[in-house]
Amino acid sequence: MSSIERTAAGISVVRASQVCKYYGGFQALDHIDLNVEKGETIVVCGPSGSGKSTLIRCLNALERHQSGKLTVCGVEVNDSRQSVDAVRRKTGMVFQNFNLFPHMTVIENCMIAPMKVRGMSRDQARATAERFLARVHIPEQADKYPAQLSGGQQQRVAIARALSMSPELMLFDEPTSALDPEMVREVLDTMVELAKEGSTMICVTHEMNFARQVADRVIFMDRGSIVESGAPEAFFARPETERAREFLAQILN
Amino acid sequence: MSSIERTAAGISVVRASQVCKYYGGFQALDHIDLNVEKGETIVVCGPSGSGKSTLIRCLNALERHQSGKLTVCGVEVNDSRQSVDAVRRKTGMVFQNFNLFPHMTVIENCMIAPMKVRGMSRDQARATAERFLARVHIPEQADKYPAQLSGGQQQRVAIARALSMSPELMLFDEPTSALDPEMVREVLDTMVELAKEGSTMICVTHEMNFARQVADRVIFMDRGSIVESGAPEAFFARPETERAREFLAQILN
Amino acid sequence: QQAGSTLDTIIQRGKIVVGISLSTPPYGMTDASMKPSGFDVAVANLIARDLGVQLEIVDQVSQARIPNLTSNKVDIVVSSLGITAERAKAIMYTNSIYVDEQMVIAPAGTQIASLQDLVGKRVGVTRSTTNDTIITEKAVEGTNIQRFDDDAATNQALFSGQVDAIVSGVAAANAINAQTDQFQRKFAVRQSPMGIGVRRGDFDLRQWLNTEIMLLWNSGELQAAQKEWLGVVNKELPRF
Amino acid sequence: MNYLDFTGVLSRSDLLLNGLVLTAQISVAAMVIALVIAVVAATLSLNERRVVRLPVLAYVEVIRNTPFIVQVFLIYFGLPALGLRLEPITAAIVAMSIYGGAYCSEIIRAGIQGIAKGQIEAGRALGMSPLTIFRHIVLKPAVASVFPSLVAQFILLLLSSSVVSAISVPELTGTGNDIQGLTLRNMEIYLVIAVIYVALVAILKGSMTVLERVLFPFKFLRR
Amino acid sequence: MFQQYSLAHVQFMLTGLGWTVTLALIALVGGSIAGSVLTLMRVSSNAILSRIAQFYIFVVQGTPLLVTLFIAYFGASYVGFAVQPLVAIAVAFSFYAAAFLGDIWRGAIQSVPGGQHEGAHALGLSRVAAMRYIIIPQAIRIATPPTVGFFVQLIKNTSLASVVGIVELTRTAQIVSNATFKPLEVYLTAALFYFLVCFPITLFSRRLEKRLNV
Ligand SMILES: Nc1ncnc2c1ncn2[C@@H]1O[C@H](COP(=O)(O)OP(=O)(O)OP(=O)(O)O)[C@@H](O)[C@H]1O
Ligand SMILES: Nc1ncnc2c1ncn2[C@@H]1O[C@H](COP(=O)(O)OP(=O)(O)OP(=O)(O)O)[C@@H](O)[C@H]1O
Ligand SMILES: [Mg+2]
Ligand SMILES: [Mg+2]
Repeated sequence: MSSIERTAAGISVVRASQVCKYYGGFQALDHIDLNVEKGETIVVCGPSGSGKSTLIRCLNALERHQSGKLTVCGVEVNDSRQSVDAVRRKTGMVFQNFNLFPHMTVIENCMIAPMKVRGMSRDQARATAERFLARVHIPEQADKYPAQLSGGQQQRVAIARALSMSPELMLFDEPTSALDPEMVREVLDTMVELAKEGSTMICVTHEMNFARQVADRVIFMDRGSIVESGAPEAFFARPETERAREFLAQILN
Repeated sequence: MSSIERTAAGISVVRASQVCKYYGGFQALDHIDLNVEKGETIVVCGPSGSGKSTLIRCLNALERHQSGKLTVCGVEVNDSRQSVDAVRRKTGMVFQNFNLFPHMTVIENCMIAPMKVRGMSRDQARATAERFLARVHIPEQADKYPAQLSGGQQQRVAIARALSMSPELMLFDEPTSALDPEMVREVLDTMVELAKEGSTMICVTHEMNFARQVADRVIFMDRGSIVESGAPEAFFARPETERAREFLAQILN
Repeated sequence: QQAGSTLDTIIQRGKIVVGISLSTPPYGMTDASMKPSGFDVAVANLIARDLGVQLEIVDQVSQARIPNLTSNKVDIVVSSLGITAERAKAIMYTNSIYVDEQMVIAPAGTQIASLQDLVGKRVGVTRSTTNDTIITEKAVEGTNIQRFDDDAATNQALFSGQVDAIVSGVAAANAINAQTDQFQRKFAVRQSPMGIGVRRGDFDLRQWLNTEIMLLWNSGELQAAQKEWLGVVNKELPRF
Repeated sequence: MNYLDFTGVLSRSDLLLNGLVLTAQISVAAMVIALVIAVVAATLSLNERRVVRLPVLAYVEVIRNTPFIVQVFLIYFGLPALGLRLEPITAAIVAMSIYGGAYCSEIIRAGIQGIAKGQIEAGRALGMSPLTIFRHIVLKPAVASVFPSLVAQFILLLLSSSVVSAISVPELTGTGNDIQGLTLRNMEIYLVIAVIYVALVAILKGSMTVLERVLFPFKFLRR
Repeated sequence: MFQQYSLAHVQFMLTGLGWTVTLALIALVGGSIAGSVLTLMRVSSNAILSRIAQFYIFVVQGTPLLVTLFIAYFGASYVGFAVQPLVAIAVAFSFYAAAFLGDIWRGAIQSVPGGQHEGAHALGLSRVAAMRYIIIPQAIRIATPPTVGFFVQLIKNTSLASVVGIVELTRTAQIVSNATFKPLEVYLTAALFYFLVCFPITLFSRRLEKRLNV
């Protein structure tokens, strides 16, 4: 946690200032400014192609921004190997398609990174993994393979896997949109618990009930920019921009 | 339409009585009774694996039921070639994954069945196809290949393709669940138009707003049986069974 | 089976089909313009001339010589075909047209004078040839015989040092000496007469061929062919 | 001779058995080495740098576009010119390994390329190094997904061993040819050999099916 | 009597190359016809036909081509046919190619997603029409690269026809090497010829594969 205390204004986990990201000539992120404090839960929404995934992926250096300054968990994100390694070790990510490793059992999925990245012993890693599987309420699935689980269970394993590295920041990219409607709930419940326990989280999601329930802030993106940002009640009740209004009308039928 | 008038009680499009379907030892449909009148719009819902797809697929003889009696568009569904051919010619089906033919352009997709099944000339088939593409609001995409379209556009082509055979009954199996949230609307709008124009439709879907808007009846399935069936207002307001209540609670958050 | 004998068939169709291996110089090979040539080809030409028919040569690897004959692919085989009792169970031979000597050939510097000296050595030979039959039969226990598919491979094994010695005919030995003087003929293993192969039961064809061989010998044409292609002339040929 | 007589062939069944054992030995040895070559070559062929990639691609293309028999000759007869003299059996195994390695590397490369991008991203997001990702996340599923193609290639490798009799390896076909030279019963011997090869292939296929289940249980899961 | 390795030899080997390509083409055509039949048997709903095709493919793929050639070449006379060598070889190669093509094509047909069959049937297209207009056009795209790839194998494998008397490229190389005593040079030349014929086809098949994957 020492790294966080080093940042300028209190305990910022993310500080982005004027961050831009291009794919060839296409500008996917357009001068993004964003501050996330420790313990905050942020929901990011916006139309398809607006840059939500790109933003999330820049935060853990899966994509590299071209200009602007980005500090995540006290580490300035740049091209150096150390920076990238440090950022990834301090953030956990949950993908839309789970991306579990199909050739490993559930518990092996949760043990591999602690062992190979943190250098934990097999026993230590197993103990940690068991703890996090219990936290997402599927301790009994430890020895199954991902293919044997339902989508909702798989996504909870993915959450446990990310937690097993004790990240300071959790990133979620549409974690429920590949799920059957009945399974959405179990994953959201897990995320709500995490948020209430004080994890710092940034979630791309269209689940507006989730946003209402736990978000400290909702961020609305369009065409690579953050267009609106505010408390969920205010955002849902009185969106400031026309674009946000249109978007909410579509999403909420 | 003559075939329909031949059925006993007025203009029934579907009459299922005690229909059972097994996969090996597993019973996927358990004594299904169902009557659908001409012009009705039916929404089928229920948990995953409850037999919704199986029911739909039995209705156009993509699957064969083992016992019970099933009459669709005046044709008794049995193993005979004539029966299967007749049923499939009189029903149109829209799949979750579109199942467009990737090697044909949009308009060719809509022309192949009229030409090869109905024996229409190329020009006739093209004229019909153009009419239905206009009806689903994408006449300008006629010469593109499916891969060049968005998911929502693809699904609308699939609807036009099914309509091009002038079916007496349209079947939909979760037509919007493979779509991005913003594209759901355009497909649902098309379906609403169809329903309002008086098409007979059976739709498996979890879009409850669609059900509220146009369904004459909602059918709730669980473990191969039809557990509840009624007008949408009644079903949503006062589900009779515990299972339906649970299901609705999950679906509607 | 055709009506009448093979001899009748050959005369009626005006053509004789002869199996020859064209990768076994100097018996069968191709000349600078890639026409078939060699001792076997010369003999086949004489036979066709005296039968008054055209000659068609079918190229064949050494393992295929006898199967080609027994399965009616060819009328006769003139293909450096050594006479052995085992083979005579499958086909009939004419009187011999040449008597070869199987030589052991090895690098000039090595001390090899008898079969005993080959113990522990790698000896190359072409598979399914008379050379193979003879060395397999006569080799002393402990000789390491390595069988290659054709003479080119056998010779190449000797040149590249992959074997210590090879067993080969005189003519082939001449051919090696014509290329290089690094290799010597060490000793002869056995003499082996070669004949023309005929299908079992074709007695009149064999009789005609025996007559032809006698006539060619008397006219000196057979000796001339031996001289031209094999570099050796037999003093006499065994008859049976 | 227009009847089949197997006595001559069967009386030399000891020779055939030796040939069979040798065929099995050199084939299995070649499969193992080919697999190692293939993994290395496949990895290198995906390297970003051309200097690393090009020699590997050249190796693969030269081997895949020339007949095996020519490769065998070049190794057995050609290498001594460079001072490297291999025993026939060694030369055969080397030739088969190089040959099989080229084909298998293409298969494994396809397997690696078929790994979903999301898998690699998940590894990165967990902070793993590229090497760790390759070893633990990519390789095993890649091999698992192309295993059936690898088995098919192994079968072709087993069958290609029939060619090495040309450099005096007394494997099954070579032994068969020797017996053929002795008995002149070509039809019989080739029928017997064909049956033995088919049996060998069946055994190989069967054991690979078992091996697949043991090594890659996750491929056979039913929910 | 013994010749220097010369241009005449190379020309002679070029005629052998002609035979090599001819044989491969014959095998491709014959194999395609027989392979189509096998494919149909393999995907037919008749279990017996499918089994027979499967067994055929297993046996032919499980036997070295060399051995198959011998059996086809000499076997015909055992059952009373007198066939020309070229005919025997053409038949053997066609049988061999059929086993592989049948397998490749069955795989292609089966890898057309099941949804395509359902889409076709739901429109009322008959089994035959669904095959003809929906499945086979897609299967052909899938099957083209591996079929072209197999053709390269076929070209190389015609080298085995030398053992039954066809004077194709490898046999010309044997003949020349025995006349010149220069096996290395000669076989390298042959290898170069094979490479020059096969490599462009390989590249073409790669290009096809890439284009179809997009
Ligand atoms: N690797 C890439 N190369 C080129 N363009 C890309 C790449 N990744 C994303 N883009 C483009 O960048 C824009 C933003 O993409 P991004 O995935 O961040 O959108 P998103 O808001 O997550 O959308 P969705 O809701 O569909 O996931 C899109 O227009 C997309 O086409
Ligand atoms: N071809 C098949 N073979 C065996 N079992 C099958 C087959 N198709 C479906 N089933 C089983 O039949 C049951 C009903 O399946 P069905 O696809 O009709 O469910 P569903 O209600 O459409 O579910 P979902 O919402 O997931 O689409 C399930 O338990 C399924 O596993
Ligand atoms: Mg996204
Ligand atoms: Mg379903």
